[in-house]
Amino acid sequence: EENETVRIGVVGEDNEVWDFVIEKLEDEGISAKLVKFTDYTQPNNALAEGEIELNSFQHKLFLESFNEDNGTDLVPIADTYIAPLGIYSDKITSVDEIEENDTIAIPNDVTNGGRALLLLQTAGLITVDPDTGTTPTVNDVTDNPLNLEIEELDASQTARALQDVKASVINSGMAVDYGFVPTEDSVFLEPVNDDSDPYVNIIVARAEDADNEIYQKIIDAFQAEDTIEVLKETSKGSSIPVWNQ
Amino acid sequence: MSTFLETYFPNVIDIQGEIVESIWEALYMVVVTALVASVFGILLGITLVVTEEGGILENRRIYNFLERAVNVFRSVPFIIMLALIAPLTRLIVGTSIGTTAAIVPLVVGTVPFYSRQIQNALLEVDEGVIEAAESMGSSPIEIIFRVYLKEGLPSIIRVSSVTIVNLIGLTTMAGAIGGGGLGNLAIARGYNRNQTDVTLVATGIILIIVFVSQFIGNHFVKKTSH
Amino acid sequence: MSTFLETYFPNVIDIQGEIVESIWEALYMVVVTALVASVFGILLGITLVVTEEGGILENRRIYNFLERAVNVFRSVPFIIMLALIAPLTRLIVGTSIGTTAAIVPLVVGTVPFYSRQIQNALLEVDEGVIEAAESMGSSPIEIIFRVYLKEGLPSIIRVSSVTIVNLIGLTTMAGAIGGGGLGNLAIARGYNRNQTDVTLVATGIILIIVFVSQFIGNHFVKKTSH
Amino acid sequence: MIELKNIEVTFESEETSVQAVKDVSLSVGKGDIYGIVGYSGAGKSTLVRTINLLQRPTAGEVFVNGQNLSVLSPNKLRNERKKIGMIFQHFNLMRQRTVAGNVAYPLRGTDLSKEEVNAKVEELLQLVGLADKKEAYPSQLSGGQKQRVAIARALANDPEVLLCDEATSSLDPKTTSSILELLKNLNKKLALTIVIITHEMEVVKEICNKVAVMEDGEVVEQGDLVSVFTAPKESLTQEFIHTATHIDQAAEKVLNHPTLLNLSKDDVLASITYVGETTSSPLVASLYARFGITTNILYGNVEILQNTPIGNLIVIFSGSIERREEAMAYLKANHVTVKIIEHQQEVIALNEEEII
Amino acid sequence: MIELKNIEVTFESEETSVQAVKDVSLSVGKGDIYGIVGYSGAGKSTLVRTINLLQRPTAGEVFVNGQNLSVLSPNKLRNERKKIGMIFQHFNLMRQRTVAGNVAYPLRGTDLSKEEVNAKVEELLQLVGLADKKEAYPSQLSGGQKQRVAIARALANDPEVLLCDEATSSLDPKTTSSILELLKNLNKKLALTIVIITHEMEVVKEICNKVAVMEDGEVVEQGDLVSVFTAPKESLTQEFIHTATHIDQAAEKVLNHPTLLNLSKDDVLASITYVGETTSSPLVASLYARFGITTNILYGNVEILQNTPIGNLIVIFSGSIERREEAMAYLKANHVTVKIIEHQQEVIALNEEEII
Ligand SMILES: Nc1ncnc2c1ncn2[C@@H]1O[C@H](COP(=O)(O)OP(=O)(O)OP(=O)(O)O)[C@@H](O)[C@H]1O
Ligand SMILES: Nc1ncnc2c1ncn2[C@@H]1O[C@H](COP(=O)(O)OP(=O)(O)OP(=O)(O)O)[C@@H](O)[C@H]1O
Ligand SMILES: [Mg+2]
Ligand SMILES: [Mg+2]
Repeated sequence: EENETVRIGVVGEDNEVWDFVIEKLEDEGISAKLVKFTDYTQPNNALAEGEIELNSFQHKLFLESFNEDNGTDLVPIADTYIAPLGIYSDKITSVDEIEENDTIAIPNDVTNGGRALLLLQTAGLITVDPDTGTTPTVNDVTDNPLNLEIEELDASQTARALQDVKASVINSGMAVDYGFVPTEDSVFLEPVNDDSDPYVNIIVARAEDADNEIYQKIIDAFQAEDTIEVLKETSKGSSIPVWNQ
Repeated sequence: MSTFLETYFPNVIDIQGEIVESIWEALYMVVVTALVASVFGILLGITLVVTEEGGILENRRIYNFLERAVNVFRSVPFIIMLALIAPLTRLIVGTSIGTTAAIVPLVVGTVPFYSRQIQNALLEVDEGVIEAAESMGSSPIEIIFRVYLKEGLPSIIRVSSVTIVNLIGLTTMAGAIGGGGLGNLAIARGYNRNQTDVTLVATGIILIIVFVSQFIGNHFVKKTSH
Repeated sequence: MSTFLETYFPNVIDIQGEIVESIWEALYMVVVTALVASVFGILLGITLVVTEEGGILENRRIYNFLERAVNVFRSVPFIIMLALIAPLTRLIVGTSIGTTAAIVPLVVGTVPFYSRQIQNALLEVDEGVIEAAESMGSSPIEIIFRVYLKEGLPSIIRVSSVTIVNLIGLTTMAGAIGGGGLGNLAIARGYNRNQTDVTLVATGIILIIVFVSQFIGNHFVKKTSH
Repeated sequence: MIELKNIEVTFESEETSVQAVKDVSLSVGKGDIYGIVGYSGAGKSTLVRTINLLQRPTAGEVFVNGQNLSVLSPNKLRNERKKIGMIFQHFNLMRQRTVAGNVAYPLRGTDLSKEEVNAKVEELLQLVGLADKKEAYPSQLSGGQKQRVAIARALANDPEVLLCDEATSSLDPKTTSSILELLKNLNKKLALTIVIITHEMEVVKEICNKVAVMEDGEVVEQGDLVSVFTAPKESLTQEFIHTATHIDQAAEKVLNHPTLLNLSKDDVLASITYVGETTSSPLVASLYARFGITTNILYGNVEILQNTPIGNLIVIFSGSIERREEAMAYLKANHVTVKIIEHQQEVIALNEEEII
Repeated sequence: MIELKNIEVTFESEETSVQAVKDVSLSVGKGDIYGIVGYSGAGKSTLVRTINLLQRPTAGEVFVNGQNLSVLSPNKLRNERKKIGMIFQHFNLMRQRTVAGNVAYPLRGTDLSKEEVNAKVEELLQLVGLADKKEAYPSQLSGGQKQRVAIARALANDPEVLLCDEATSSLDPKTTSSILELLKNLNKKLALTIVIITHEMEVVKEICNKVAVMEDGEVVEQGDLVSVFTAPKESLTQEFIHTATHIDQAAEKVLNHPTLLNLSKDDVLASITYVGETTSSPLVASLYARFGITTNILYGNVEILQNTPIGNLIVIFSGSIERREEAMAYLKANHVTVKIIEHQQEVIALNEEEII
């Protein structure tokens, strides 16, 4: 098993960190490769079916609900980083400027959608039903004093739709790709604190493989100082490594 | 009944309103897009047929240009098309997001496909009949309306059925820009959240729409072929 | 030259290897899917034509069943189809992810569309010729191979061109299961990460593939229509 | 060989129902060349299409070679059909095959080798005069050439029965003759049974030994050629034969012809029909020899059907009324039918009654 | 009315090039009924299709009504085409229109009101005998019915010129006659110019006043009907006319006929052709009266072309050799052409030389 390539499922193409890690692993004689998905359901399915060995695309919360819904037993084996969501706008500089009947765009995928609503709640714009926990949908908005129109778009579209809305909730990765520096350009950035724990990104394996030695080496390679540099650089300082805390 | 629903369709019950809304969104997008795209698609398809080599208005330059344009538009992935034509969308409907805004890219995505289908359908119209019309002094416009569209009608209806089903598939992707609709419901609500009952119901309703349009199509094909 | 590239295509330079790989993936998926889907699509399309009312092997039950099956498969959003047939995919290629695995859902997504196109194409074959073949004692199998497929050849090629282009569009979605390919590159790498140069190059290459297949199609249509 | 029993064909559509063939029974013997004539729309094509069940009759039974085709399994029906060649009114050639490909169609899948097929195709194309068009596609052919390809195709696998629906309607007289010659030879050599729909009475006269006349879905008259032509029972048949021999038009033309206007008191216009051996005796000369009557033939059509000569003449008899009456009696005694054509200055009527 | 000048049509395809029409010049006057005959594949359809430029000639010019059609703008060309009705060899009906819809096609878009169009359609369908098929679609029609719809359609907008490509080839003799009658009436009443391709020599004889004979893309003979028919210059034309009058076949049949086998020493077989007024003098009777020769008509075909009677007979002259020779001389003096047909026991040859 030692010689086998470890397949790591990721979503999308912003994988500079992993590319860096895999290169490092090669020097240690560990062969790993990325399997890129565009859909958020497939990487967990593939992991559960044994078609990949690890995946790294989700936060704790997403994994939790996936396990719950599908009866799978996937476990986080390492924390990676937090990539805070942010509210961005080309019209306003503070959430106070959001007015009645404005339109706010949020991502429509599960990982980011609920989180965006909670972010809007944190920003004091709406209230969501606490019973829905960490994955509310627009239907769960219980109080919307400004009567905001919440428009769910593809994660890749929220940045592009800035022109058509008052503000958008944009993933940190996307925001960087669109030339924003999240820490500077966002109207409101998700605070990183104890409440952020559910949003900590993780590396996930099947429960029975949790103690696999090779995986441990991969984790070690990821959770290294030089990785932090790459992470900081590619995320313009917005992604916060969490393993060294 | 209600307990049956509660047991097997727990999520569906929660979002009944959303389902109804999605149906309207889907129908709205499909119907409006179909209407607009059919005008442009037929126009373009006919232009391709009449300007082709040996056509009644043979014109290499126009034909080559349009043929290539159709191919270009068919080559661009829909999601990229969405972004590319966002300025156009904004110009036409004032915004690039939402159900109405989705109609513009849907039209742009449907027209090239439909025009190819129309072209293929009209190419089957008997040349002898076109000649007969020419011999009677029919103008190109008359030949188009009174021969191509009339003689090709059953084929046109058939390819229109095919196109409508394709269009319904395309609306699924309109979810990316907040278009909503049933496909989006099936994926974003049902599939991504693993709410199988929602997926099932949404897909089922799509199926019904597909069946109804196919049925109407078949009916008219039968009525118009002699 | 290299500075021109560096200036205008900065990201493309970084991922040259990936682009080449995506081209292979795209071609691999398109070619293999086309081969497999054409067999099934033609089979299904012909079955629809011959079992239809008035067909040479008229059979209401089979026709209705297949017609509905085709509609059902065309109604299910592709991304859901991917998930639905994952067990089948695993059975066939041993895994449900990756380029090879993408071929199974691509085939399943293409066959219903293609069979409808084939059906429409073959319906235009002159009934008189079918009758002539029947009068010469041709068996249904002979009529299918020696009349429908031969007489319908130009139309079959035309609808195949249309289908290939659709299939190229569909491969874009194969990215969901790690299929890769150019469409995925254009979207995931270029579009989502706002690397316009990558989008441009990837879409450009798709365009070239589309043009080449259309060109080949047109060439054969010309060669085979008399 | 072919037995049609009480065949009915009704085409039903939403609004209308057309009874194209009504209770037709026909029997064609082996080696017969059976002509079917009738007005356009009479149901000829529909009837012939029932013979190989391309058109399933609404009622009635079809026997070919003693087999009831309607009850055969599809497979057996196909085998029977292979023995029945058919030439379609609209040719039904395959557009995507060359002339040679079309003719070879029924030959492929038989025991013949590729070379044998080619040789056979070559021979057939030679027979119909299209050897030089072997590689042409139907769209590059003239109407008559298409028809000849259809003929060659129908003959390709040596059928026992040949159904021809207007098989020579697009051909010039010379080509028609050569095709008919071909069919006659096949009929003689191989006892090929032929059913031929045609509107060209020349064709019927030339090759048929039996003929059926259809009107409005029904066969109103049938029998062997000579008896139908010489003693047509139905008015339709008469009309048809007259139109075919152009006797009516001829009479009309003759009446309009200026030379007629100065008929003397002793001249009388008549049409004469005689059948069989009569023709051998020099009628006209005898009339002069015996009665001093001169006979001026204005229009004549003498033809030989199945070796029986049949004459139709329009003549002017000149002579005194008494001699003329003697002459008529003489003609009658010799089985010649004479009709006097009445005509006035301008108003002209063709007296249909037989005045001896 | 129609002037074709040095028309050439060449069909080019990858491998072959077919010269369908070669340097043809023709001139059709107003009110002419111009027949074009020739073998299948001679180029007739192609030639006629150049008249309304459906087929653009590879070289040459087309004048209709003094207009050079080749140089007209598309719009003007369309206006000219509206004055030229055309009946296609393959009908080219619109499948998705009813019979009435097909006939109404050229009328829509004219000044006529809907009622007028309907009335006109009704009238035309009445004329071609299809009033009861008004609502039928082409697929529900017989071959001849389709052809009649095509005729009605071509006549719908009162053309000045009518191009007919085998317009009666699928019609029975009776229907053909009535259609020809219709065309003749239109020709007389409205000076309709008609160009008619046909392989039915009957049709040519019946209505044409001029005729052109095509062979292999060329017009080998043209002129007015009577002169072409009575004095054909080209062997093709002769052959054609003979085949049409069935004189060759008749001779052959006659020779095979048993009654011939006992010709006496004093009998001789001959074919006689006479033109014009000759017919009025009672030839046969005179031969008996003057020379004691009895004449037995074995086959006869006397017809009237454009008011000129033309006779073709196959006869047996009986009488002593001297009297026969006198008789021949007498016939020759009366402008009657006589050919003696030589025949031996079994081996039979038709002597083509004119013996007096
Ligand atoms: N599109 C074409 N391509 C090549 N050859 C052609 C084409 N159309 C006609 N021909 C050839 O040109 C010649 C003349 O054809 P045309 O149809 O004019 O003959 P036609 O005299 O009308 O014969 P028919 O009496 O059989 O209708 C034929 O040899 C035919 O094969
Ligand atoms: N599919 C059909 N549906 C309805 N009526 C039809 C159909 N086919 C034929 N008919 C009608 O049946 C009658 C007989 O047609 P058929 O083709 O047998 O005539 P036909 O004797 O062959 O005439 P023609 O000499 O003109 O070819 C016609 O009146 C025709 O209109
Ligand atoms: Mg018929
Ligand atoms: Mg022709």
